[in-house]
Formats: sequence, C-alpha cells, structure tokens
Amino acid sequence: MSAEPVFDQALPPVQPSEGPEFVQLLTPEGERVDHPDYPLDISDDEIKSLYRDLVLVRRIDTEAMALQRQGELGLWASLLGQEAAQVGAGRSLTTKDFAFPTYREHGVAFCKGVDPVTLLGLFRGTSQGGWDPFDKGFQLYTIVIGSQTLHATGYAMGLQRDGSDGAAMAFFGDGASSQGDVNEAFVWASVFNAPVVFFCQNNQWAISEPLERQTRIPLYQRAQGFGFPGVRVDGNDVLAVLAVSRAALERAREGSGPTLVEAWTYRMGPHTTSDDPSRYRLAAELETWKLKDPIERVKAYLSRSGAAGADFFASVEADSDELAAHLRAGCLALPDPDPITLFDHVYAGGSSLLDEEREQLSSYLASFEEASH
Amino acid sequence: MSAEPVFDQALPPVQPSEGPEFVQLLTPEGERVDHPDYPLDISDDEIKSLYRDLVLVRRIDTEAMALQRQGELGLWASLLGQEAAQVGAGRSLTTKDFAFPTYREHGVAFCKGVDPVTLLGLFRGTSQGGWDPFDKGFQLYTIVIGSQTLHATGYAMGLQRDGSDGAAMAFFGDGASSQGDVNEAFVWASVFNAPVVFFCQNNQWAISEPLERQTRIPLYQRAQGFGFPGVRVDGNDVLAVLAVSRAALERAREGSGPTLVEAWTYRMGPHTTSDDPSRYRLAAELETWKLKDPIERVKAYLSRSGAAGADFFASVEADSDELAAHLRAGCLALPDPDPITLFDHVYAGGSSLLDEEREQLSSYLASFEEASH
Amino acid sequence: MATITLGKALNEGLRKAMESDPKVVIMGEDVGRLGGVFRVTDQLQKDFGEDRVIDTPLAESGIVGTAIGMSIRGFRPICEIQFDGFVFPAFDQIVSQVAKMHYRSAGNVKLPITIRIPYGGGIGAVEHHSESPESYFAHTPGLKVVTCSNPLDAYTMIQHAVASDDPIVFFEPKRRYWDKADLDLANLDLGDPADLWDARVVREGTAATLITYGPSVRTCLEAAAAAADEGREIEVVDLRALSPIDWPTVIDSVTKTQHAIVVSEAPVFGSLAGEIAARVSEKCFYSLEAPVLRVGGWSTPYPTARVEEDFLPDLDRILDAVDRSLAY
Amino acid sequence: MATITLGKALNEGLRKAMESDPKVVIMGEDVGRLGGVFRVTDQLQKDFGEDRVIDTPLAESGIVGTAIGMSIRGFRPICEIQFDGFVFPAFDQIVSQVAKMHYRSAGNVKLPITIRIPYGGGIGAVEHHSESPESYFAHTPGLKVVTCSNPLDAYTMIQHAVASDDPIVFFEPKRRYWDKADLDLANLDLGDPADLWDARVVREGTAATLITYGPSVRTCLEAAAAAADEGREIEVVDLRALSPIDWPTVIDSVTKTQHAIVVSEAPVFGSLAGEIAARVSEKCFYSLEAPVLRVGGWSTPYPTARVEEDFLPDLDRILDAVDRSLAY
Ligand SMILES: Cc1ncc(C[n+]2csc(CCOP(=O)(O)OP(=O)(O)O)c2C)c(N)n1
Ligand SMILES: Cc1ncc(C[n+]2csc(CCOP(=O)(O)OP(=O)(O)O)c2C)c(N)n1
Ligand SMILES: [Mg+2]
Ligand SMILES: [Mg+2]
Repeated sequence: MSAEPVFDQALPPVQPSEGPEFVQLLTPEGERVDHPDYPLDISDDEIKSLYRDLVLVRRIDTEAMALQRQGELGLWASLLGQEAAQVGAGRSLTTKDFAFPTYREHGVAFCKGVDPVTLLGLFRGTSQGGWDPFDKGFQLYTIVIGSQTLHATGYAMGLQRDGSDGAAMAFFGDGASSQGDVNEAFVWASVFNAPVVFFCQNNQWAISEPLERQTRIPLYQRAQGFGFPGVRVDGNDVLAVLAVSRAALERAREGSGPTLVEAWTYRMGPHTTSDDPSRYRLAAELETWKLKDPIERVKAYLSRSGAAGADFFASVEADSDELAAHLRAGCLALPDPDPITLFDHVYAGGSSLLDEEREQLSSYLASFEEASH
Repeated sequence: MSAEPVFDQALPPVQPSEGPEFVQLLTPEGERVDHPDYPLDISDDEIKSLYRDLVLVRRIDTEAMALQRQGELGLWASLLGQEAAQVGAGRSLTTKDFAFPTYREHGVAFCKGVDPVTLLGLFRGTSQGGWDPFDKGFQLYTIVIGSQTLHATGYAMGLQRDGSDGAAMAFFGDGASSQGDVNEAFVWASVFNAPVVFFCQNNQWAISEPLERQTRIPLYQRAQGFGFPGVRVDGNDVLAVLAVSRAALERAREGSGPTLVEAWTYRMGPHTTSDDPSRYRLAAELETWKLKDPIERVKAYLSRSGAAGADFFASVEADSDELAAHLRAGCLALPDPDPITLFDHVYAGGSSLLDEEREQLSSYLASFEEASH
Repeated sequence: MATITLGKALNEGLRKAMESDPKVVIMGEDVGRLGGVFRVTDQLQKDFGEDRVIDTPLAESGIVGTAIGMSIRGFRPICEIQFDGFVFPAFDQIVSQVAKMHYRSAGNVKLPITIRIPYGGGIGAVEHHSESPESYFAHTPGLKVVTCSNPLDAYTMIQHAVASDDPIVFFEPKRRYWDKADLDLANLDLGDPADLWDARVVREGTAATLITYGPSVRTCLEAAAAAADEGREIEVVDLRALSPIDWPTVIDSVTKTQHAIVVSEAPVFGSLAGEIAARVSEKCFYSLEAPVLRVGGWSTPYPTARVEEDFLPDLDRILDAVDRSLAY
Repeated sequence: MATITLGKALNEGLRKAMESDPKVVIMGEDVGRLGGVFRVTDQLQKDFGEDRVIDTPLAESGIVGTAIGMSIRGFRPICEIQFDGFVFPAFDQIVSQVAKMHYRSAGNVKLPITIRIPYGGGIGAVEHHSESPESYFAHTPGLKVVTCSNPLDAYTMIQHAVASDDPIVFFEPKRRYWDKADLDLANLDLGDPADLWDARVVREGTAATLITYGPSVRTCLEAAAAAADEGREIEVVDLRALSPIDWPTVIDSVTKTQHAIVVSEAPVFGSLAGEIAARVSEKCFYSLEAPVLRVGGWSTPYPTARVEEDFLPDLDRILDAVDRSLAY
C-alpha cells in the first residue's frame, strides 16, 4: 500500500480563517474594524471591563496549572488562548439564559459568577462540580463529549413551553462536532425551532487530532445542512465574539431558532496537564497564534486609544494577584470529603440497597476506629 | 399553554419537490425530458427491462402482503410506491459494489439477484436473513435505524485500502437522517473521502411522523453541511434514479468521495403490515401520489413511443405470475428451523457456555421424546 | 368495574399523570397521532396538545438527551422507547447522564425522567423487538428499574414512577399488553408511592419459591397452578422493582420454602437472575435445601420467531427446574 | 530478558499482530501520532502508516460502526476506546451489530474485531475515567470478553484476541499499565489460541479461593500474601476470560477450599460477580462451608477521586471478607 494515505487524495485543506465570512471587530494589532452584520456600540469602559475579565480568566488558568504541577490538583484543562472566546460568550449571556459547558469553560464560569475555587474542587477530586447550576445559570461541567448539546436543546424546548424569552447556550469543541449527539442536537433544535445557540470553540485540536480529522469544510457551514445559520467569528477577538453571541441569542429570543457560532481560536496549552503536545504539533504553530493573542490586542487598543493608562493596568494586575491568592488559599482549604458521603445524592428518594451498603461501610470503617483504640 | 404548539412558529414548510434541483428524466405522464447534469443514453430495450423489474418487484410486494394476510408471514414491510427508487438504484450497482440495505429494500435485493423467497424467510421468522451477502454484494437487512450507513462507510474505507474501484451504497430513510449514526457516517465519509453513496429514500413518512419531524429543509441539502454534494431526484422516475445513482457511483469510483442522493418518493402502503396509516395521514395524499406512479409512467412511455406492444406487456405479466407462484410455493416450503439450531452461529469459534446450554436443551427436548414413547 | 388491558391501564395511568401535573410531557417516536405502536399513548396528544405529547425526530439519544434538558428546566418527561432493542442508541445518555447527574451535582439537579420500554419476547417479531435488557439498567447505579406484570400494577406503578423525583426505567411486558383485569379505576386507591419498591407474593405456597417479574409472572403462575394439580404448592414472588430489589420479601419466602428458582426471559449468563441467586444463596445459606436454580433465555442473541418458544422459559422448563430443586 | 510494563507489552503484542497480518488495522481517537493517551499504540502509525493506524473523528459509534464495515471487507480492526466511560456511545453498534451479525447472517459474516477498553479506577481521575463496565458486555451473547492482569498475559492475550474470528471486548486494567515483569519476548511461546479462554490459579492455597480478574488480581495476590503471614494459605484464581468463563478451574478450586470470595471493582449489585457467585453456589452446593461472598464497588456512580479508595475493594476489605467466610 502506498505510504501516502489514500484517503488524503483530493482532500482539500480546511478553509483558512480569512475570508468575508470571518467576523472580526478588533484586529490582532488592536485596531477597531467594523463588520456590516455585527455593529457593536461599546464604550471604552465596557472594553476595559472585558479586558479585566480576560486577564483574570487567564490568571485562573496560570494559577491552576501551577497548582496542578505542585500536586494540589489531579488534572487541569487549560483554556490558555481561548479567553476571548469564553469571555465574549460568557458576557453575552443574561441571567435569563442557561449555559451548558464542557470541561474547559472556566472563563464562561467566571463570567457567570461561579467561584473559580469551586471549579478547582472538580480537578482536585474533592467534588464532581460543587456549584448549583440554577444559582448561576451555568450547568455542571460535562465530560462526555457532546452530551450537553442535547441537554441545552431540551432546556431550550422547555423555555419555549414556559413562554420564557431566555435562551440556552451549548458549548462544545471542534472534535465534538463529529459526535452523533451534537448532530442530533442540530436536528432537534432546527425541527423544534429551539432558542439555543451552539457555541463551538474551534481551537484547531481535539487532543492530538487536527481539525482535518473532523471536517473537510469550515465547521460553521455544518449548520446550513440542518437549516439554520452558522457564522465563524474570530475567537481571539472578544468584541467580535460578544457581538456575534449577542446577535445569536437575540435571534433565539425572538423565536427565530438556533444559530451555530464557530469561534476560531487556538488551544495554546496542552489538552490537559496529562497531555504532551510536542508529540503531535510544531512549536511554530503556537508562535503564529501568539501573534493573535486575545489579550494583547485589547491592551494595545486601550493603550493606543488612551482609554486606559498605567494605573488601570496596574489595578487589573492587583486584582489578578488577589484572585490568584484567593484561588490558592481556597484550593488548599478544600476539604477532603468524608468517605461515607460517597453514598450521598445517588438518588433524590434514597434506596434500600444504598442504605444497606452505607451501613456496611460505616461499620467497616468503625471497626478500624475500635482497632485503633 | 396555547393549543397551537409554539415550536411551529416560524417553521417553514419543507421545500416542495419541484424546483431546479429536482432531477427528472421521465415525467409522470411518460414524457422523456433532459437534465443538463444527468444525460442518460438508454435504449428502449433497456427501458423495457427496467419496466419488467418494476413490475416484478411490485408483484413481490403484492404477493408478500397477501401471504402475510393469510398468516404465512409474521410481518411484511411494503415497498409499494418505491419501486423506481429501488430498481433505479439497484440497477446502477455493479458486481464490484456492495449494498447496505434497511429492511425495505426488496427491490434492490431483487436487482442484486437475491431470491425473494429468501427475503420471505426473515418475515416468516424462519431465518434472520438467509442469503450470503458476499455472494450478491448485498448485506443483510439492518433493522436498527441508521446503523448500516456506518458499515457502508467502513466498507468503503476498506475498498480504498484494497485499491478497488468498487463502491458502497448505503440505503436509509428520511426518518433515519435524524440518527446520530447517519450523521457520523457523513463525517467519516467526508473526512476519509470514502467511495460511498448515501441513498436516502425519502418516502415522506417515518411510520406516523411526517418529514417535518425530521428536517425543516430538503434532506439532500444535509450533505453540504458535511462537505459533499447532495442531489434530489424524482424517486418515482426509474430513469432519473438510474442516471443519478450511476453518476454518484462514478464520483465515488474516481476518488471524488461520497454523494447523498435523496430519492423523493412515497410509501403508498402501511409502514408494515402492523401499521394503520389511516390514523395519521389522509387518503387524499395517497391519491395525489398515485398520479406519480413509478410504473405507469414507464408503461405510458413504452406504449406511446411504440417501443413495446401488447405482447411485451403480456409476457411481463406472465413472468410476474410465475414469480408469484414461485414466491408462494417457496414461502410455504420454508422449513421451520430445528430448535437446537438456535445455538448455531452465535460465534465463529464456539463457546464452552453454549456447548453446555446446547446440551441442556437437547437432553431436555429428548426427555419429551422419551416421555412420548 | 370495567375490564381493562395492561396496555390500556398504562394509557389511563399516563393520562392521570398528565392531568395531575402540567409539567409532565411525553416524548418519543410515533407517540402522537399514532398513539405509539402499541397505542399506550393513544389520544393523549389530541387531549394534551403537541407541546406535551411530542413526536420527536427518529433518534433515541436525542429523545433522552433533550428530556434531560427539559427536566433541568423543571419538566417531568416520560420517554417512550419504541422497542427494547432500540434503547441502545440512548444508552450513553442514560448511563452517563441520566444516572449520574443527580450525584454529579450533589443533589442540585433532579431528573424526574421515566423511560418506558416495552420488552420481552413471545410476539413472533423480527430481530431487536423481543429483548430483555433490564440487567444492563439494574446494574447501573443512579437508575431505578421497575416492571409491571398486570393491569393494576401497570396503572399504579406508572403513576408512582412519573411522580418519583428519581429517573426510573419502566419496563413494560410487551406480550402482556393484552392481558385483562377488572378494575374500578375511578375509585381505585393508588396507595403509598413507596409501594413501588415492594415485591409481591402473588401466589402463596410451601414447596418452593419462583422469583420472577414482568412477562414471566404469568408463566410462573400457570406453572404453579399446574403444580398444584399435582399437589405441589408453589409460591410466586413478583419482584416488581428490579433496582433496588425488595430483599426481605424474597428472603422470607425462600426461608419458608427452602427452595428457590429464578425465572426471567433474559439470557441467564450475567443477568440479574445471577444477582438474585447469589443474594438468596448468601442470605438463606442455612435454610436452602437445594441450590438456587435459574431458568431463562439461552446465551444467544434472541432467535428467529419460529424457534423463540424454545428460547423462552415456559411452563415445562419451570416445572422441570422445580423438580430438579426438590430432588436435591 | 527485559523488564517491560503491561502497557508496553500490549504495544509489542499489537505490533506483532500487525506484522503477522496485513489486514489488521487500528482505529481510534489519538492512536496515531500521540500513540494513544496511554501510549499503547506508540510508534505504530509511524511504522505501519496512516492507512493501518487510523486517527478517527471523535465519535465512538463511528469507530465501531466503520470497523464493522471494514471487517465485512475483510479487515481485522482493533478499535481503541479511550476510556471505559466513553464506550457507551458505541454501545448500540456493539450490542446490536457486532454481537449479532454473525448470528444474523448464519455465519456468513465474520467480525474479527477487537475492542480495547482501558478500565477500572484507582488513578485519581475525573468522572467517566474509572469505570468497570465489563458486566454489560459479558451479559451480551455474541460477544466474548477477556481481560489481562499482567504483562505476559497482556502480550499473549492481545495477540490471540486479534487473531480470533469472533468479536472480543478486551479490557485493559488501566492502573496496572505500569506494572512490570521480566519477559523474553523474542523467544516467548504464544501458546495455544485456546489458552485465551483459560482461567489461571495464580496463587495456590487451601483456606479459601479469591475469584478475581483484571486490576483486582494484584490486590488479591497482595491480600493472599498478607494472609500467608498470618498462616492462611489463600488461593487466587485469575479468570482472564469473563465470557465465556472457565468454570472447571473455578469450581475445582472452590471444591478444594470450600470457601469462595469474588472480587472485582464493579458495583456489586447486578454485576458479573453475581453470576460467578450464583454458579459456584450451585455447582459447589455440597462442598461450600460458607456462602460465596462478594467484595467490590458500592452501588453508586464512581465517586470523586479523593474518596475512590473507599469505593474500591482493597486488601483490608478482601481479608475482612475472608474472615467472614471462614467464620461460618
Ligand atoms: C465520548 C467521549 N469520547 C472521548 C473522550 C476523551 N476526550 C476528552 S476531550 C477529547 C477531545 C475533545 O476535543 P474538542 O471537542 O475539540 O474539545 P477541546 O478539548 O479541544 O476543547 C477527547 C477525545 C470524551 N471525553 N468523551
Ligand atoms: C434505532 C431504531 N429506533 C426505532 C426503530 C423503529 N422503527 C422502525 S422503522 C421506523 C421508521 C423509519 O422511517 P424511515 O427512516 O423514514 O424509513 P421508512 O420506514 O420510511 O422506509 C422506526 C421508528 C428502529 N427500527 N430502530
Ligand atoms: Mg478542540
Ligand atoms: Mg420514510
């Protein structure tokens, strides 16, 4: 058999990000540009607060990576490089909306008001997600790829039946786009005209697999096969993501149905702390994406436009240090669960089987207590 | 809550079959028309043999329905109305190709040379599919909706690796288009550029559910969301289906990848003999489709063009009667399996557990033998 | 008093459930106009509207996955899986999401979903329409699993299941849909919701205990009746709940009869029958006069219709097992 | 002689399998350049090419479904499921197609597919990465299920599994990937393919039998060693094959020791441990001095990492069960 894999014959490269359908409002150099379909009227103060979130969200990631290296976390899924996609989407959501994240949406969680320390609990192994989804309108992390897109769609069908004008937003990745569940969610959302926004962070990689292993055309075009619009936005441009996400949520609210948003971005770190990207991608790729850094461009804009000065950036740094300290202290203070609690919350209504097993474990544990006396 | 279901708001009707993208080469009135993309150079003799197959395939259905009513079959899935779609696709396949059917492709089976009596065995309950798929290039019927589309795609990946110029054809229905597996098959076929043709018989219904429960845009357009072409053909026009299927297989063979063919047709009978369509659809619908009958138009063409006369039609009738007799005799002669054979073919390599259970059943059955002596 | 089939009892129970809670919705394939292929949802869409009785696209993972989302929004979905063999596309959503979300969320997210599955064989159907997958679900922590064997239980259990705040897989004995009983639904007391978890001694006896559920209950009762003609009084326990199992009722019976036979249609190897036999063997170690025997399907895929009678546990194979047990 | 880990032994076994049959292909997520998240396919794509070591799109049903098609075309696919908790999207293709196609086709269609699944807990992972779903597959007629517990078995069993004409679900004890052994692979005799179905007495003893498999084998050996210090000789049986099970080896051992404890990580309720206990209770009815006891996971979803040690059967819980058994 040929060394060249046959299936690559006639396989066109996935379309580059450039092109008319690519929505960008702030260039990598920090210049504001307009897009006919997505006008964004935003004050410098708002941009400053977006900048602040971007910095804080990155700091959460930096700190968590450090905590993992120091053995305080079992694992961490880094969002480095995806701050703009997550803050842009997160800030577009209102309290009426409900977000359905994967395991990487720390930035969205932050915008939704989830204490990042709670997120750490999941990666430290002290909980499987300690926050109350209804409190924040932010569902628990979903690790099985794609599942949450159906949950978001069902939730949106519930919103329709309640006559609510809220919307659901489902987060997923480029790899997830291949899962049956995600495509079924597209079918349901389209057929029931559900108020859901499918927010795909295309970070170019599914662990070690490049985008070409999932699709041969731009992902946002998947939507047209299901009868609803798709749009590709510069995922490293927080303004563009904010504008596009707001527009998509608006469409959903007014009863026009689902939208697929493809945020074109890059996973600058490893898939998780267990991963070793050097085995499957070139450092050069990372370098080119560094030039499109989601935070630098906002800083450049704010500085150049004079909207923000040294004092502002210093204050953000201070907030960031404070957050880091809070994270570290909070993480170390996370209590190990009492073993017997592993029986809690399996059911809302309890179970005779679990009562029996709980009793077995506690008397077994008690036997050591006695032994140690 | 409003009596009007909210999810129907802003739900446009699925596009009508008419329109430029609808491929037709023989009108319901029996007039030959041309289509720029699908020229078909076909002799009257070939059309006559297609006509013959259409009639015989319908006769298989008529006879099987009768056998079921008479209690000789437990169930039958009628193809009435879909003869042209199945004969057109079936005749487009060469011996190098492999077909992956659902449970309704009796017409394709016939074209592939499967003895219809063998099909009856499955519906009589004497076998689960008695033919050898490799013999005919026709896989066993697959009842779990959508599964076979992945099998066809994998088979096509195998063809690539063998350097074969054969192709796979996956049959499925409008309802099946919603299954995750079918959409995953689209992803795989596109990413690996696999030589597979997805042949969807859109017969407007998935048991009691109309097309609108599966999609809000024409199904053939689903393909563009995955990066390969889709085409809608008049599924009641055997010439158009033949031309479109051949073209799609050609594309596959020459390494240009998958095609989705949507054959626009109608299930004129019940979903199966267990079904009662009067509960969910109007008789009027059936009447309008009778005007588009797949067989009448060919007969009209042959008669009007003088290509065939009374003797030809009579000979086809005779063949049809002969086939019916063969079916009936063959069906009644289908032997009930020996109980002990229920242990056969679970594994290729056998199993100690089954040896033990087989022994249990045979000695148990033997105990009655003895008792009866 | 009116004569009602098991299928119709389920239909009436679903109607009551929808009347008593506006958040109850039904989702599935052909559950609307058609009323389901077994007519269990007959007329419900007409009376409760398309928003509450939802004909879904043809994809089981989508049915269960969107039902999860609707419950997160506060609805109480009842998912119909058309046949046992078609639940598997939804297996991931059921096992990794439905079963685990309440635990994952430390009790914050309740999923009061009822997943209805017609199951079992004996109707002369084609492949995938006669399976007994209950063991997969019973072995899945986070799910509760129940099954009914008669019209009365069908009517009450489905209502208790829908009212439960836990996800419940509700198995319906397909070939018993047409079994009849005389019930006065109007004046019928549903009883305590906790009854859902109780096994029932449906026939008293002293010689041996048949532990069974769902479609096999009737078969066991027929076997017990036949044995009675020969002067053998056999006790029949209808488990009703497969997870959790009402062990005290089972163990009391076996302690009394000292002989136990587990009967179900599923292939015996690795099935729930093993759990029952193992547990009874342990708890009745000193009272058992014979090992716990198991009668069920063979370890083959469900065979073609013309030989299914030789696959399914029937009266003779059950009595044969009783004889073997008593012969110890 | 060289020291080799269980993971590396699998890697070498896969390499051998690919060398000896050009029709063998590997399909899965990240199996190519990355060599799998556990590096079990390390270097194989480099050496055998992208046509034989295929990084697939991210969808398990697609992996298994297309593998079926490739086997129909005459290939011998090895599917890698990245973690136990991610096999469920493929459950339908495995249960309704892989397991049934040979039967459906009366033997015409062979599916020599090996489905590799790293399973079990103890690695401090997040949800879905520590499950023990083997009971689902063992209860599925048409599938064969095996699992290895040490580097030698890993190396030989994976080759026999790939060479088998039947579909085999091959469970790999994740947390034992790093266990080492000294093996001389070059001169190693693979033995008879039929050995794949044999259980092994991995430690001889007289007081009681621990029946176990996969990751729990080492735990049981440690327990047996600890018991030996207290003068108790415990026998340990490594099942290796979970479907079918080598009953004679199990029953001979228990007949000798008269005490049996089944140990596995899966939640005990409804698990394969029930099948084993039921069968042993039946076949060793007259020799058992105590009921067959079962030690395993609790009937909860796999808990969060910081409490997993209290979920998993450990040395103490195993010895506690031995004590309870011997106290009868
Ligand atoms: C059903 C399933 N299969 C496999 C995995 C293992 N896995 C975790 S993340 C991942 C890649 C996901 O890629 P993508 O969807 O692009 O999201 P990203 O990690 O890039 O944010 C895989 C294969 C999983 N979590 N779920
Ligand atoms: C996974 C699965 N779910 C449900 C069914 C039950 N069922 C059999 S045919 C059918 C409708 C199929 O509709 P379509 O795909 O349009 O094919 P058609 O019957 O119209 O030819 C359904 C729901 C099934 N066979 N498989
Ligand atoms: Mg990605
Ligand atoms: Mg249809």
